[in-house]
Amino acid sequence: METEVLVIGAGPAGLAAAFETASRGLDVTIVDESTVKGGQLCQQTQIIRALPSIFQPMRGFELAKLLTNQLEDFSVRYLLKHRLIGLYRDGSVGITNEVDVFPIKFKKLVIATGAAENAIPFPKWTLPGIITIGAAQTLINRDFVIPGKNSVIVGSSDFAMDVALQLLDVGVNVKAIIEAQSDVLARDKEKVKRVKKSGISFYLNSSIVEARGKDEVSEIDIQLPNKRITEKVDLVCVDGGRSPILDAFYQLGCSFGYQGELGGWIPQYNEFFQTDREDVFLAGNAAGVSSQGAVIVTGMIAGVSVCESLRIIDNREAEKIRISLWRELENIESSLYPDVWQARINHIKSFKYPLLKNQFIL
Amino acid sequence: METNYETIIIGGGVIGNSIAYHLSERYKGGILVIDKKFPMSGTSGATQAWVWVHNKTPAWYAEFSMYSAELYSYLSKKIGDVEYRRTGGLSPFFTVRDLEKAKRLADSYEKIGIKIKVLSREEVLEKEPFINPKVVGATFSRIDGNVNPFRLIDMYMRAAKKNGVHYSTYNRVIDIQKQNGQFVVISEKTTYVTKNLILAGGPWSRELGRMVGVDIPVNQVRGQILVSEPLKPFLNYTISGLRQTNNGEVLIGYSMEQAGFDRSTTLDVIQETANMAVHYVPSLRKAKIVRTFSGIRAMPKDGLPIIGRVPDVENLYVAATHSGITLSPLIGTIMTELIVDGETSIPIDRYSITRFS
Amino acid sequence: MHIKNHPILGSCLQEPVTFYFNDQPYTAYKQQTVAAALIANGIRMFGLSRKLVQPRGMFCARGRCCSCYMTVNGEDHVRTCMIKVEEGMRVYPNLEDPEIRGD
Amino acid sequence: MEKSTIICRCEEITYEEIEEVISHGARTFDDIKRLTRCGMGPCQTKICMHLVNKVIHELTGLPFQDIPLPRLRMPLSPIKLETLATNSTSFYAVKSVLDELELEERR
Repeated sequence: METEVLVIGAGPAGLAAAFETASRGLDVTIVDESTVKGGQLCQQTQIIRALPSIFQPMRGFELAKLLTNQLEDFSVRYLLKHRLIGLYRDGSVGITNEVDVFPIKFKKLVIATGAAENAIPFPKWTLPGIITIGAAQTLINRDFVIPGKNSVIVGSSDFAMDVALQLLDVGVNVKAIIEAQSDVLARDKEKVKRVKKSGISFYLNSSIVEARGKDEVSEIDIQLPNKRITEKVDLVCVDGGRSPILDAFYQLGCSFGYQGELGGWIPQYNEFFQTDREDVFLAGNAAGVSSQGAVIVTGMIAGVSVCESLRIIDNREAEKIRISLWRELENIESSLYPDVWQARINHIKSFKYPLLKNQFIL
Repeated sequence: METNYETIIIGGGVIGNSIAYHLSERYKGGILVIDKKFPMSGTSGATQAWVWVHNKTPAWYAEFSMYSAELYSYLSKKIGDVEYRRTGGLSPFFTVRDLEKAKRLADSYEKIGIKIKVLSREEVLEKEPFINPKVVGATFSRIDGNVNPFRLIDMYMRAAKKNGVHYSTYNRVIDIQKQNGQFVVISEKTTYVTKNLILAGGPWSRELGRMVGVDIPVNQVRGQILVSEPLKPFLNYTISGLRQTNNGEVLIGYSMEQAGFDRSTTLDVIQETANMAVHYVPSLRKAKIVRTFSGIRAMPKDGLPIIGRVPDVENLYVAATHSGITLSPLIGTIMTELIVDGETSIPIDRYSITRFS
Repeated sequence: MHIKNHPILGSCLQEPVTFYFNDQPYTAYKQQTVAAALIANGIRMFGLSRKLVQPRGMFCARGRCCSCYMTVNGEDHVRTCMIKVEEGMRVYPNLEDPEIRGD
Repeated sequence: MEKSTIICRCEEITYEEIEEVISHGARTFDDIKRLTRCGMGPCQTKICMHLVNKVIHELTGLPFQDIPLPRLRMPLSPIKLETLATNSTSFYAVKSVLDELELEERR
């Protein structure tokens, strides 16, 4: 199979990149392992406010629908329930639907594989009932399943605040949010206030000592600053932050750098969201973990850059659009997450100085 | 930090570690192993780790391999469990033409006293019921087996360390000079001085040789391997092309490519290897592959080991070979004899580097 | 428990299906994954770990951790968080290494 | 960290086991992997990568940017062998023992 633009990942960044390219007449193929378009937005029921100026504030799943719908009129081929597994010698990528493996030749590749949640280990964290915070949200908002009756959340990011409220809304008792740091990590103070008001306790400077249970978790010991307590729970949601998913970049031989604020190791890329393999672009959380609005803008920048590299738009036009998109990115990102924005700038400056390269050369 | 040594071994792969360990049995102290990364990060950690005699030619090389295989059971007793299993080796074939070749192989081995049996289709299927029933026959050798390469090297290292061997890892050797009858080894971290120097650089042997002005004609060959999820034990033998580990995974692969030091995997070869697997063992079809990897093998120009003294450079030794896992116990033993006693219990003239000049 | 009336999304449950876990019938809804369908029915232990033989269940819900491995319609080691539940599906826990299957 | 805490869920490798091989000289995820099996299971380091790097960081003092990623490999997630296979039986890079024998004889 051949395509002009191959996008890996049908989340907000991939869809945005697809729109920029397909709407300018390019033939686009989108690959996603899931059965639906929209990626992690599909189960976001909270209202997302920090969005590119063309969008009104809306709920995550509505945004997913909008990003999908705007592609309807263009030449976009979806390969859902497909995933990338590797590379052929001639440079085409290997895609599978779990029945066959087939090559796709592309002119430009946009990798938008998103981020994955990190775990927080403690004794017996492998027990059933101990799941990631994202898994909990998926269960309630996508699968319409109550994951447990009595829960705690370990970790206190903005995302944890959203999910805490959503768990309460479907009738799960959230006993506490446990945070090892001395402060709540969430930046959206309004939201934190709402969580506090809802009656959920915040245990700061605290951590889980041990989970117990026979076939599944039934209680946990929590070390508070001054004492140790035991809580009866059947659900523990772990919020260990997120990190970019790098497998595809690694296979393609892209170089990497390290930016803790962007989630750790990330591919090297320049202001075009182009990696050091000139035919490989990237977008979204894979380029550094950020907010949904920022993720969409990065997809737009990558898409515009792809069009430019395929001479669909000229350099001046592309540069003009890119400058305004970068301004949008700065607005969205630096308002709530100035450190993320700063890390992104630093990362782009370090484009020519990767920390990890030639990963397959012995 | 100590910088003066009696013997320095460059290369912490299976050969370097075996030499270090065997040497440390004879004299304590004064031995250093230097590795540019960490043992197992190169060739020795990317292998199916067969202990394999079966199709080694010429016959005298097969004999040499056999001696090494024989040392394995004894080695496990000394350094600990390395998961060595003498399963027997089985090489299935699927054409009548190969049957003739198999018979010739068996004949030539008989002369040196290695027994290779040519099995009929029925005998193959009795020994290994999951082999493709379309099999025509197989060659079979009782002495073949496999080992866990990670355990092997870990155990060599631990035993060597216990005997006082020093290790310097993540320390690339930059240059080697000969001064006042001693070797000066300049590495990233520091400069060492040693009386004896052993080059055990595997695929990097050429590069190391250059530092002492010696041409060590070793090339690189890439092999790609598939790893399945652990399955209940179902394979009884080490089959040329695939084997089941103690832990249950099936390692699959028998590919050879010229790719220099590029250890990437390619779907072309991975899929070809998958084809081989389902051709050999059709009921593996549903098993899941969790990983692939690629190993860069050291391949001396003529395929045979390069072992022994380097003429004209006093106290310089080289040990570079393909099939390092199979040969490590023997090469460690022989090199120790050569360094400590000045002679070896079995002749190694044929493996001398002088054959290339 | 299934969420019949979601506070924001409303009544979204699609067509009900009957599936079997350890040969016992359970009800789930078409859009649910096998893992979610089991959790809705109070089944959270999906298998046992290989070495320490400890209970395991869904963890990441993203097809990454393989903690939700089960045997589905005769196929071993299926990531149950990644496939949809179907009418008549037969699901068994992942209790030991798969056996090779002659075919 | 409590020594018995599992770091690698798949292979059930504990903090203590990782600590031991770090004391033995292991410095990267891949060193630890080869010595302990950590990361060799079905998830192929997807869950434990960050946990292990954190342990390396804490025990050795190495900054995170000096602790490289583990080598990530195809097929990225488990795949059935029959999916990979194409049912062709002509081989180019893949050899058999008797193929090799031919090479020897030619030489």
